[in-house]
Amino acid sequence: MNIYVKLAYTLLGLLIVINWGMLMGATMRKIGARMAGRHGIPFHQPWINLLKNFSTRTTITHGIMYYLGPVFRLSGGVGLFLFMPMVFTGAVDGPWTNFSFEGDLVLILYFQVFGMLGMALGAGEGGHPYSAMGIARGLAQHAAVELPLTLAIVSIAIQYDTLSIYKIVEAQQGSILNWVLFTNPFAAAAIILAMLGALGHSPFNLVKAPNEILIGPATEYEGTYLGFMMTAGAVIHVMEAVLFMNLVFGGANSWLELIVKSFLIYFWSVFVGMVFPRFKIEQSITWFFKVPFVLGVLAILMYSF
Amino acid sequence: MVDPIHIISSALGVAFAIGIVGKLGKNVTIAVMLSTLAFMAFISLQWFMAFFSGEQETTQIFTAGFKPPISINLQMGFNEALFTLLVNVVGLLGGIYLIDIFKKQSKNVLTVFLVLIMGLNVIIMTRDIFNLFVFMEIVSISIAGLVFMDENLKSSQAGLKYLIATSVIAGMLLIGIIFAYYFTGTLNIDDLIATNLTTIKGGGIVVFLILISIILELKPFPANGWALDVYESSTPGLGAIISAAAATASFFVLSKVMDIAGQEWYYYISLIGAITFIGSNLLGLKQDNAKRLLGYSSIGQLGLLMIILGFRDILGDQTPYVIFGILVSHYFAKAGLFWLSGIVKAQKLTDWAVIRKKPFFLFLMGTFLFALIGFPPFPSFFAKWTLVMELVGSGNVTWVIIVLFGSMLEAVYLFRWFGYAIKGENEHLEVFKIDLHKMIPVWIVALALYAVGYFTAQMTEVGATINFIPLAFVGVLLAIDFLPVFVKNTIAIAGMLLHFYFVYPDLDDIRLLFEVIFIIGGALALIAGYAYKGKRSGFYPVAILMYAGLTGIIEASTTLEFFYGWELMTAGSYFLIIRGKRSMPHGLSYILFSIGGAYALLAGLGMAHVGHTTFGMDILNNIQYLPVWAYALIIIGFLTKTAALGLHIWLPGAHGEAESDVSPMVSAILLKAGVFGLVLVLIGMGAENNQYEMLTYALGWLGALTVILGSIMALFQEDAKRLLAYSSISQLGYIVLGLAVMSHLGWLGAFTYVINHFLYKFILFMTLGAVVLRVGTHNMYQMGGLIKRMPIAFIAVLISIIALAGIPPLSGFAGKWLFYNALIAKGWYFQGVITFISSGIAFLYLWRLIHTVFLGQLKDNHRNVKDISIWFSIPIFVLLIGLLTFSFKPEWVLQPLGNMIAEFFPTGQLTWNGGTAISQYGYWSGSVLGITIGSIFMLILIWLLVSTRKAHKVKQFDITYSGERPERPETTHVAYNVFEGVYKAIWIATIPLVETFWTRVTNLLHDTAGFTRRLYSGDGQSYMLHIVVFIVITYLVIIGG
Amino acid sequence: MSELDLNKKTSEMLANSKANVKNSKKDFTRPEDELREVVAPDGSIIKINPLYDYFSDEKPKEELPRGGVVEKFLNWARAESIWVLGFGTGCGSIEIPPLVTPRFDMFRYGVQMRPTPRQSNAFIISGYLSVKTLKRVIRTYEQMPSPKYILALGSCTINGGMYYDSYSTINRLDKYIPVDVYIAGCMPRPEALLHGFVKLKELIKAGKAEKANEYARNFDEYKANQKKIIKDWNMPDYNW
Amino acid sequence: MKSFIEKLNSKYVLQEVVYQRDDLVFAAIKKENAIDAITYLRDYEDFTHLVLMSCVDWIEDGKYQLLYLLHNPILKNDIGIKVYIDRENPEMVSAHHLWKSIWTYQREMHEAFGIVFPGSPRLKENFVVEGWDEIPFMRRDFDTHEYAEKTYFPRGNRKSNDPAEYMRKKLYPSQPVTAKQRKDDK
Repeated sequence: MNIYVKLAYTLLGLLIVINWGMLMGATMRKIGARMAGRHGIPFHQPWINLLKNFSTRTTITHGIMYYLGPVFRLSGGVGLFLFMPMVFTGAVDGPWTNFSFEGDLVLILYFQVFGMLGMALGAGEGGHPYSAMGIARGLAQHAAVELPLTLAIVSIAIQYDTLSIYKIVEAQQGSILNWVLFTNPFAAAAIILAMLGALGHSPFNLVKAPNEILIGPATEYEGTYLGFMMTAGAVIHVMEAVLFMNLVFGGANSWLELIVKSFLIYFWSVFVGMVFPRFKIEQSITWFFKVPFVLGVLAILMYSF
Repeated sequence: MVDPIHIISSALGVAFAIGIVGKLGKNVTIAVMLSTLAFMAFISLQWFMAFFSGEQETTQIFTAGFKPPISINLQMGFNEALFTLLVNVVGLLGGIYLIDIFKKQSKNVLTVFLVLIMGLNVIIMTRDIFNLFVFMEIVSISIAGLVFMDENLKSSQAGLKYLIATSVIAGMLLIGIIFAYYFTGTLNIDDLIATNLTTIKGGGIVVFLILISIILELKPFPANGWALDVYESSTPGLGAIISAAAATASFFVLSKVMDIAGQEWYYYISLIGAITFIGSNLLGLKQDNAKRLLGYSSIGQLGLLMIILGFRDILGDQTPYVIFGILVSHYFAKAGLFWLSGIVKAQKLTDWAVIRKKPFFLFLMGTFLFALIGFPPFPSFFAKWTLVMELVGSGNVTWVIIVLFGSMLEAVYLFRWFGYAIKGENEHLEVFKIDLHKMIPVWIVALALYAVGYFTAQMTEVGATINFIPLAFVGVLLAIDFLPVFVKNTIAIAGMLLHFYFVYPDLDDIRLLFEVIFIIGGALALIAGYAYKGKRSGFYPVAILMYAGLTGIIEASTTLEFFYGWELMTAGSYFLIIRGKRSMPHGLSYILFSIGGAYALLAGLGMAHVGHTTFGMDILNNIQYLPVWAYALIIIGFLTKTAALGLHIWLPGAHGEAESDVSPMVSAILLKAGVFGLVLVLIGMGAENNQYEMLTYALGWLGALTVILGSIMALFQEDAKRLLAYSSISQLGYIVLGLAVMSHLGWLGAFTYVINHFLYKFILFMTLGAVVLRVGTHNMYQMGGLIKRMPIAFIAVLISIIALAGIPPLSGFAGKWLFYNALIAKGWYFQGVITFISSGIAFLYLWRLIHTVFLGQLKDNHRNVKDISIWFSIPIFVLLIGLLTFSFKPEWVLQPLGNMIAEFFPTGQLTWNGGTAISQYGYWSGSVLGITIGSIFMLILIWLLVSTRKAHKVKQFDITYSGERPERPETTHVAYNVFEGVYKAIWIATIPLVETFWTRVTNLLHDTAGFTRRLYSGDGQSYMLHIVVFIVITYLVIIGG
Repeated sequence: MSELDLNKKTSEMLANSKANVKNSKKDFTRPEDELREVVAPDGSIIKINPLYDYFSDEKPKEELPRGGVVEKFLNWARAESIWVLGFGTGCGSIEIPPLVTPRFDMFRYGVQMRPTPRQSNAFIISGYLSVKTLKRVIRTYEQMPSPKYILALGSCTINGGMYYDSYSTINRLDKYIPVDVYIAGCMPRPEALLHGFVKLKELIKAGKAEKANEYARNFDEYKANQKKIIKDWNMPDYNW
Repeated sequence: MKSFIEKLNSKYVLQEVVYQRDDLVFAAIKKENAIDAITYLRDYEDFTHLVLMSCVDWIEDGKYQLLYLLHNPILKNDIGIKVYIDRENPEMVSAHHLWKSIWTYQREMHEAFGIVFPGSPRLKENFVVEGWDEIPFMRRDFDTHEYAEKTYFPRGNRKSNDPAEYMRKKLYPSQPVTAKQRKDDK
């Protein structure tokens, strides 16, 4: 495919992902509000918030890393999008596969950290103690989440003998029974539980922990910086959901399917979050060491013999 | 040629004449005596040279003109010439040393001294057993007399005990001689040998009596309390004579008389030797008195020599070489150390810190200690090598273990002593005085050690000049130590680059890679040395010593050369590490683990040598004797250097407490020596050999566990350099795991890690070291906000931690990607998961490093600190450029590496399509990654810069603080115990099991030593009882049993 | 800034704080705010002025609206996205929590709570305001990014209310910080507060809620008033 | 209780003994004996709990009255020890060694009345007001209205109304006031 055409598709895809991410966020809040018996925010509230944040008149800076924080974060999000095959069209070089090397899993897993790193460094330069606390919690939880997640991913990699997301999705085509959810239930269960931590809703929302440590890493960020971070947040939420969709739920053949599946995946974590209060960091870490870990080990044992 | 009888005659004559000459005044008397000793030494030397050149044959001297058995005959052969030379030289030097004491004492002391030396000569030369007895008595009495010379209660008691013990022993010997004469009718040793006493009925008891009394003269453990008190309480000059001359002569007597007994006795002599060697070295652990410690060491060395003597049939032609190497090292070193203890006048080991006030004496002490323990280039190194090779070759692995275990114990207390000397508190101690006459002997023996070492080396493959050029360079640097840093640094760097220029054309790819890391990396690390002011005394010789060892192991063509380089490197790095401010305990644990590892390596190489006639490095490819065990031993040897789990406890302290520019040397560079060794061994094991699958499997798990525990420990460190040190442990675990995979991808990953770890750990240690130099603390929580003051350091650290964490697009990712592909292909899934988790944890501690040091709140006292020194920045930025190039064009390095590895692992190669690496599981391209991420990053950055161009620059306390204001940076900076929550979750993984294990081991040894020490109650009766019990037990074992 | 300037600035600061002290009877400098010395790693001595060194002391500038359709559009966005700082200053703050309940539900107006002033654009002064709290309010208000709005809740903020003769609470809030919307009553019900939000939105949309600029314009006057009653002034003139 | 008070009276001279309830007695003790008595009550008579400490400004007598209210958790009764100290030169022996909680009370007394408790920790730190440079604000000779007028930009023309009267007039202006209502209002 021509590189320019591909670029155009990629930009279009990015636009869809950003907007879908914001809409998804708004919808989740709306659902939360309805569960509490409220009207809740209007669906277009995220765009207004973004606009307002970009239109603040005064702004501050703490230094060069404070600048780079949102930049790292957003390029982490966009990079994640670029390295992920979005919609499965049956061709390796299809229109929605971006620049993904067929979606190399190792690349994706390590690149997730890129955005986090930016956030961590930017918040650090801000000099606010709560930012640093939030980051410390966030990184620790990320490491804990990776335990069941990696176990499950390795199990899937053994199952299909590949580390390419594209090939994993390809292998799940045909019937709903070909999904990893049914062919490798232990891995799927481990991923579904690990997802809760990765998406960072209650009870695993100790990174931001609103009102406990102000708002965690973003405490010192305002205006345009915050706007960048919100955009990045929207992208990253969708991309996390898409990653799990590709791994476990058979990928997507069209944007509609992607939207529905990512919505349901995201909703799962919001649904759990509605019921459970926030964990402490040690509770969160040990939680991943229990059931999800055992499931992950079972998943590997199932496929390694 | 002067007749050897004149040794005796001149001594006797002068001894009698002293009565008359004494009237001419003390100085003249002393001069006469010393010239007599010199004359005696000259005679021995003359004979020795003659024998050495091979022109002379053994001669017999018949006293009184009759042939034996009627007369006493003396023999002068090669051995006799050598031993009399040793005795006379130490007599002469000891005489010079004792001049001031002689001046104070009456002239009779001179007579006694002369008689002592003369007696030693006779017992070496005589072939008559009764004559032997007589002169042994003379020696004992004169020693006791000289001990009494020191007029204090302790030495008088010691002398008395000595006298009683030796009389008991002499009595036994006399009875034995009487029986021998009764049975055989001759007193001539040669005749006795010919008679074959053991076959005669009752002959066994005769042999037993004679041998046991001579063995008792060698002070076997535990019947040696009488001798130890002498060592402890007599003057050091006399201690040197007893330890070097008397013991040497007694040993020769044993070797001479042993032939009477026949072969069945050899085993028992070795056994007694082994018990003595282990026992006295064990007791040495508990000593805090320098002279008594030297006494234990002397006895231990005699035990080792007895072991060797017992094996002289097996060693065959090598026996003289081995005995010579060990004996001569012991002889020179022990004499030198006793003399040093007389100069330094420190009784307690801790007081030896005073020696540091005169650095040259420290050098002497180091020389003697390293010679005792058996480091190259000293003779004992070559002797131990040959001994182990021969013992393993004959299947006596147990004995190898005994020898190495005893040597290990000896190394423990000697290095602890050395540690006190180098790093102990010495403010309260007064500087010692130096007398010229005391200096000369010490000087001479130290020089002689080097000379004999070179001479010994000439008899082996190491003798080639190439192995001595780096050492000569070390010597040159030692000689110009008084010059300022700038000059020495330039010379050192130039020397290393020159060496590289000459060496590199001959190296194959793997060796070239490591040579670049060692030598070019080392030269880069030395650039930082320009930042230091003053002389930096002693740094350059030891640094170059380490590099000499490193290049030695690269260029080694034989296992001996390899081991030679390995030991040089160990010694050099030990000195480098111990230069740090608080590094004494860590230096000790480093050198002990290194020696332990080296002994494992030695044993393994010995096993590898079995069945081969040469020592070429290719014997590693085909080990015939217990190959799995041999490989395991060699691998353990290398793993001590890569600090694998269980053998890692030396590393954090050693790297963390080392000087700022030493840390990168010992971390980024030195650790690769172990990796290089592993590479060689694993190549030798071969890719397709199923025999070793269990070994590589275990190695793989060891690597994986090292990875995870290293990173968990790094998580909870407060000290920046210790954090990096634990991180190094973890990274080396990756390399070990990658190598253990034994596939193309695994090795490629491991080599990528080798390069990466060199690059980023070098940068990190260098930068943090430079920061530490500026801010004056290692503790991360005492730093903070330094990005404002040190942007250059920050950039360096930022880039290297991104690489270390394996975040794309930097080069760490290449290593991780190869790694997981390799592990999944191999089917090592859980190891893969473990390493993946560990990289998540790595990100945690790296964030902490960069956050607590560079971000957050700037501390008040760091407001005016400058950025890191330019000299530190140069190597950092050179390597940063390297890191970025490697990141964006990995194919430039990985493709040649792949070709190189394909030689050993032809299957499962990584294929390349331009810049894209393709494995069976996926593909990836460094440059595309770089361009993609870079361009997005720049786009967003420009956008943000434009939209916030009017941003107001605020200061550090302009933060939202719930309506309040922060009071101090210290209370606002999140830095101490950051991962408390994580600790609560995973504290179980931080229990220091390994450290507890090693502590238990050392405690067990110490407790055993402490318990055994109760034997030595200090009173003469119990010492006599020991002797009797020893005799009875030996009798029961040998004859009765 | 050169060292000379720095020294000059420091001495000015000191003179100012001395002048404050001269007017009052007591010296209110806390021990932790006094000049102190620390030893740098190289042994030199660094003088620290805790009142000056850690803070940026620039004054705020007016950021005038650009006007036109774009500004109107942005004003609409600002009005529809009011992020309120979660800082209850007095008794009136008990009226804020009901707003998030189903009965009142402020979210439907685009109003939500934010825990940090950096991300809020509205600040409710709820009820009486003691001098002690005023200091915190000023700090927080100044840290909010412009444009920012203040809703004064309850009579006390208008004229002191029932605390008009208290020695420790202020009477008229708008003497110290500019107020956009007053919500009278003691206490006003949550409905009144919601009405206040609606009123604020109208003002913003009409482009009349530019009190942040007014604060910058009359900065000296406001500061004089603030400093008159906050006698232990231990922060920079403007908190960034 | 009575017998106990008599016992206490024999030890320390009690004045103005008031039996407020069965389980509550007030008594005044001289300043010199007060802390002694309180220590005795705490250590020997089980009055281990300090309920509160307060101060009353008897400006007419020129005295401050300090009240230490102690509670006996075993017998469930209370005793209030009153101590009169000079108003011009207010100083009282500190009791900070008896209860930590009394630190705060004494800080409050110091800030609000200017009473000095020598040796009491953190006594001079701010308690409720910051930067106060008038006479202590709880003294009865401090006119808080005048101070507020002087300091806080009062809004002029302030009128105060009786809320009940005002609302009645506003809501039912035509309805005359009945006699019963007037009586109720009184």
